Amino acid sequence: MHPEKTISSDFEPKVIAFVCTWCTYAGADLAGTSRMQYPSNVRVLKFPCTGRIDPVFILKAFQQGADGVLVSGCHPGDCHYIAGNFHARRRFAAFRKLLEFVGVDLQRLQFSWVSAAEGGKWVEVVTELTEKVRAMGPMMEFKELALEEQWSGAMISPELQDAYRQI
Amino acid sequence: MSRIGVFICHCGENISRTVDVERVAAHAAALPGVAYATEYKYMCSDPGQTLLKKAIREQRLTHVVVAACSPRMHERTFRKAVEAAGLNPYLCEMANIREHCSWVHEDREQATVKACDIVGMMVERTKKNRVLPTITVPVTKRSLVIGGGIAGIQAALDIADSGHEVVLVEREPSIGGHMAQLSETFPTLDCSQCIMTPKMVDVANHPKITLYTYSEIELVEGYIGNFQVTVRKRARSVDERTCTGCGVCMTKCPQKKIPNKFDQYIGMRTAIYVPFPQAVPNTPVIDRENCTRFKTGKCGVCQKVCGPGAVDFEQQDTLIVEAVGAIVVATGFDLYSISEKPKGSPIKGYGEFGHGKIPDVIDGMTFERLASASGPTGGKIVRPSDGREPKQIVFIQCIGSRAREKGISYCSKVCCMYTAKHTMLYHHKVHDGQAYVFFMDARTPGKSYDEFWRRSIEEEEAVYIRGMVSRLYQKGDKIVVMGSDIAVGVQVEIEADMVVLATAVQPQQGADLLAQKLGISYDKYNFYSEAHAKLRPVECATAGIFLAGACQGPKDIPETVSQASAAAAKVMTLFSKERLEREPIVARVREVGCVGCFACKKVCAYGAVEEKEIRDRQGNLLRVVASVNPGVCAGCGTCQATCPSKCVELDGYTDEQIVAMIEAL
Amino acid sequence: MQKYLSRHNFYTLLDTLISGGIRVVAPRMTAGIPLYGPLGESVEMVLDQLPRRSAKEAFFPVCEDIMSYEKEGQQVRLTDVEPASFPETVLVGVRPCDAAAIPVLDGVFSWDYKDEFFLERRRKTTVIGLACTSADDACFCTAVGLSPADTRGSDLFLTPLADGGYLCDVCSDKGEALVADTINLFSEPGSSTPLPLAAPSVPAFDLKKVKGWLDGHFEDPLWDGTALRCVGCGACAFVCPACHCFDIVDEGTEKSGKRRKSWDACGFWKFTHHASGHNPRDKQPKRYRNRIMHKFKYYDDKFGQTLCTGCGRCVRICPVGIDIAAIVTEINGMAIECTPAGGETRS
Amino acid sequence: MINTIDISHYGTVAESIRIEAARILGEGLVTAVVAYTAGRRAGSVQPAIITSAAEAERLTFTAASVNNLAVYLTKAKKDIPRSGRIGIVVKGCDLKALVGLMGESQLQREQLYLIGIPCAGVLASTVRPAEPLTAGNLAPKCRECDAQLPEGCDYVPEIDLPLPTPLESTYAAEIARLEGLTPAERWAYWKEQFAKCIKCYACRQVCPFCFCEQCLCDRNKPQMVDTTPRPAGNTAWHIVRAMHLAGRCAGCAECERVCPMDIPLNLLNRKMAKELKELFDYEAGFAVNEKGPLTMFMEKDDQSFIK
Repeated sequence: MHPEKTISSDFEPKVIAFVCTWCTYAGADLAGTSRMQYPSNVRVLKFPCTGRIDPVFILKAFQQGADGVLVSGCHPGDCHYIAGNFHARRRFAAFRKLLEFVGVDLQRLQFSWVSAAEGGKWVEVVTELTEKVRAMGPMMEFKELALEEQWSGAMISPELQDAYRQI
Repeated sequence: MSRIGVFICHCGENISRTVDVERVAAHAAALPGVAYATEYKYMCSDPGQTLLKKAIREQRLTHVVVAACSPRMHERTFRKAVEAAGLNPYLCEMANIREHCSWVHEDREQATVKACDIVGMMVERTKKNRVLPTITVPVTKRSLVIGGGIAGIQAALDIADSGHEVVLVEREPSIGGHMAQLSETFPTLDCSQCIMTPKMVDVANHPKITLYTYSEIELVEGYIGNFQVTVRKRARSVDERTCTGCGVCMTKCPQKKIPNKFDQYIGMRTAIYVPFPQAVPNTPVIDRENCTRFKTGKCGVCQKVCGPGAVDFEQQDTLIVEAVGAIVVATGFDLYSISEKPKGSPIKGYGEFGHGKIPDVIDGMTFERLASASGPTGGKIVRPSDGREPKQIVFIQCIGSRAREKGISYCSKVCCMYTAKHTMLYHHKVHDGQAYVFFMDARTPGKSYDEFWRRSIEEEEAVYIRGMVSRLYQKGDKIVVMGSDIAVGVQVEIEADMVVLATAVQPQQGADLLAQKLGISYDKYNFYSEAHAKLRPVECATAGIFLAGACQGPKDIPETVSQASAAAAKVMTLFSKERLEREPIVARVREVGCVGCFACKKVCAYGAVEEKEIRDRQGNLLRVVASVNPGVCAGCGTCQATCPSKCVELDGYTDEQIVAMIEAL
Repeated sequence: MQKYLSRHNFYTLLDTLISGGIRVVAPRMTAGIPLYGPLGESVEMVLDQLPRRSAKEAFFPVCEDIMSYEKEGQQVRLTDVEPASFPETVLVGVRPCDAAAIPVLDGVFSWDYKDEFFLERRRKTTVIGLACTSADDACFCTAVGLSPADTRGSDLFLTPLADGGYLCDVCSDKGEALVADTINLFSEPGSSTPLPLAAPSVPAFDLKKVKGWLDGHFEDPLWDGTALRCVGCGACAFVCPACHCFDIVDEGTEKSGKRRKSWDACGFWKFTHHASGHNPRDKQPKRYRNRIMHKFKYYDDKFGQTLCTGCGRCVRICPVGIDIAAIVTEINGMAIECTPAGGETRS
Repeated sequence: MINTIDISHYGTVAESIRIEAARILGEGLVTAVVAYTAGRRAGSVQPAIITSAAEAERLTFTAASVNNLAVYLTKAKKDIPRSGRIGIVVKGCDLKALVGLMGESQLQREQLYLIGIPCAGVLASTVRPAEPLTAGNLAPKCRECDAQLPEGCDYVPEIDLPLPTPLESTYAAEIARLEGLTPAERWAYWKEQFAKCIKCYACRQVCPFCFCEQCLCDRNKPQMVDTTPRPAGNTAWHIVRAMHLAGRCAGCAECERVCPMDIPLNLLNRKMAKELKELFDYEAGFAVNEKGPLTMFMEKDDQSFIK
């Protein structure tokens, strides 16, 4: 009916979620046991604690083609490991500023606290990020970068042109 | 080359309804390194597990991925099965295609694609899984019980009776908790204190129980089997060893008009006091906020009259460190104050019911004190305002409870029964009085409970009105209660002498703070969370910590006692072994690359990272590197994310495993 | 053969080539620094500065794919890179110190293994050299037997003239073919005089004697004395026109990826780190020694050439001021001092 | 107009270094002194590690004494023989790095004999070391220097430091300019800069805080960052490095100075320093901190970015 709508619905964003096992993973489990519905784009990676989440993983996720990344753990004070989420909070406060400075649109990187009791919030956060990223379109920056070569090593091959077309 | 087996569960139809499990199996079978992939109706069932074990042996599988429900549900199950088939349990992972997939997506195509991805991700991760040997740690066979109400008392007595030492910590000057405040108990109407006080005395006399009253938990360190708990023993100003409990100090204390918390502030006590005559220990405590000596420096009568010289104004708080192997949390409940909105609470108050403003609107616990033979009125039910016997009394149930719009959606569970009890106690004491009860519905599951409730109506002549009270106001010396009887569809107006509100049961104030010290989780109301709602209702997710009583959710006495005994049984099970096996998800340092910056040590909340000196054969110090104590490490992995050279690695969550998952997407 | 190429025609020549689908690579400003790179149009060319990286990357890229793999189930599919896909290239504005390094590299890349990636690019590239008119005190081409007007490695060689045009020497068949294709842009040499050539200040080395000294001084206090401060980066090797070590790594995921060849440097600790954990060049001075030995002894042993053209790039960029000209000058001095009339006997 | 910067006292400073180095080596107070000597090229200066009083006469200090010598005391530089106490010449910025290394258990104060330099600035680059120091070729870090006189050294030549000419911080201006761009424009800027990178790791090798014996990026199980000098791997490398230095970088700007491709690496470090100052009120200084801003936390830390 609306042509622009059909175009946007063609794009299924890839959303990667890094979550802690005690709160957000359990919250996502609760969303499941409560049979709540949310977009199927998200892929969840379980960590013991947000404290374990290395900023490199976020970078790696974008490099591997993620259009959006979610990092979620226990609310402050609720950390199963006392303070892992406090350390993570500082780490990511700094890291997101760095990513922003090199030109990553921070709309694609969401942080949240979702407790084991907040199945609804999990659904809300995942849905919101997925839809936001869907509207923004694919994250081209890292995908293009992956195909980019030093001029000296570049070739004009049909394979490469194919790859460019695909992204 | 790995030979991975992938087992996809239908979970009846829970998964297969939305996920094309055959397609997922075909997808898995085509993944590099997968030697075998199949699907089955119920993987967790006996035949399912047999199928798994058989495949491991026949297909010579090196790793296993079970695509089914959440690992929080069945990881243990499958790891045990894998172990039984001769593989290290940590070579088995679960792909969550139920909670995270089939239950949350309706579109079969999308859900199937996602399930394939999840399985692919877990296959790549599992390839990098290593054999992890089980770690064993010694068990300190002493336990800590926090809270000296009926839950804590029961747990402490059970554990102590099994021959293990117990440290019981109570915040108030006496153990006994709320049960000691009750007059009679449902459904038998036996006197609460008559059944409670002997248990309190047992605690005091038990050779295996160390009792700290007027004390709080300051700090909890360590882990299952090896906790170090610091207890702050607040200054009592009375030496417990020398005090004989004669009580002369209390009779001589000039400050006599201090509202007594134990009596819900309707009775008075002195500044040096025991909360109630049967207190255990029977050692008074000086309430320094109200004591003239502490306020002005003058007085000191109690010290003068104390024969044994037990009163000590200079006494300080002391910190005692206790080593224990298990902790039972039994901090109980508090009643929701409807007059004042607790600070910072999302719960809205019930100011419209006049509690706190109209003196004769009281809560259920205050009624208990009025009805109690040892209470401030000696068991006479009278109005707090003028001491007159109320002839018309209205009980209103579900105040705070089951009112989502007020912030609490749960049922407080005990109010229906205690209100029925209150009508009986009232009727027994005020023969010409009339009790009315406003109720939404009566919840009376429990042995002899419904019979008890019916008795209050049929024999004790309480009038039950199904409906909610809309308004309540003082008119002269009466309280006008306006409500609706929805059963007959009429407005009801009662001129009452007294109103008793069955207010919601809430966790103790500060329950969240204690949880943070213990490292246990709690829900949005601050009730402590059990590890599993059905199958592990006594354990916390944090190993070695168990729950008893209303700190976990509203409970009546029989339930509380049952759970306390269950918690005690769990502790005894833990203590039945010399060493304890623990999950080997711990950090390890690669000493070769460690540059000794100790960033890991700085971020470790458990003090698990130590400095280790590396020396050559002549004993010369070569370098100092980090080293993780696997007994103390809790496995959060914050150290690894912080280590600049990634020379500390968390087993089970290595960079290789995580990167493999990211790259699989 | 010598021709005259006016400044205007020089630029026209390049634009003609570009529009004809030839890749024209020349120094151009790239994010603030001069680097060789393909020109979009001739005006992008910058000839008054020595590019930060040498011209070797036109033949030996910073990084190139050599193979790709894809896994499907238990199957692995390999795809080779086809050197035929390399573009025809004209490399312009190459100073003698860069151009001379190219035939030197032919030695190693067409030795026991014929590196088709290097050789195919070499076949497809025409080099237009440019005489050098400015030197700083890091330059020492004359010390290693070259000159600012050396035509080695060039197919055409331009000498800047006072009128802004160039004297064009045709040095090879490839050069001749290029001139023939665009002959209307060239004319006969006129009267304009060449600009004065650069004059590097480092006195010439006796390369034979330097090699002779190196032959006998694998162990020498010189190495610790000069290279203990080396921080072990690869900057010197990477900017060098003659250094040609490379690393081959597979990059990708479990499912697909590429095998890539990229520049490596003997200054890196990892360069000779064995899988066993042993490292034969376990200390930085040993690694620096290898750099000198390779340039002035080993390469000579094998290919009869010196692996240094005196461009001075490593001297300028070394983070800790290690100066190869100073070190070889020192060796040269010691070599002359300690060499008896009959020459040192080798053991 | 080119403002010449007054560094007339550097001659006296150099002489003081020679005397002090000879004294401490002669008296056996230290086993080695890390300092600067002249190089072959006119005006060039290079790091030197001397172990005898006789060698002290070679030492110098000029506007080309740019190196942060602290790097020679780190564990990554295994080849520097280290026994007993070591003397080291430090400018204020270099001292901040040493202080950071002490906070990270890499050095102990009592192992060091610090010869502090009253510093009026150094050159931005050593490509032309003989150039007179001016506002134009002054190292950008010197424009915003708050540490001209190092504190807490064992020896500082007594000199009346000429008053510094107030100069605008070029880093702050450039950071502000970049912050004003759209994410896409910033990405384009850094993409062009990082594309130049050839992975020579000069930035890492001169950095006092890249003291890891095994760099994360040299590991291949897993390959966290692609090692090849392609735009993708380069970008990842510089992001990871900036993150690893966040809260640790003391601002010596050596990474930027030594980059043969002129990638403005210190912009990343300055940006992170600015953010950490705003977020956690942290700044590199002369006092040894037990914990850095990213190895500690406060319960009240900002979490406005977390949903």
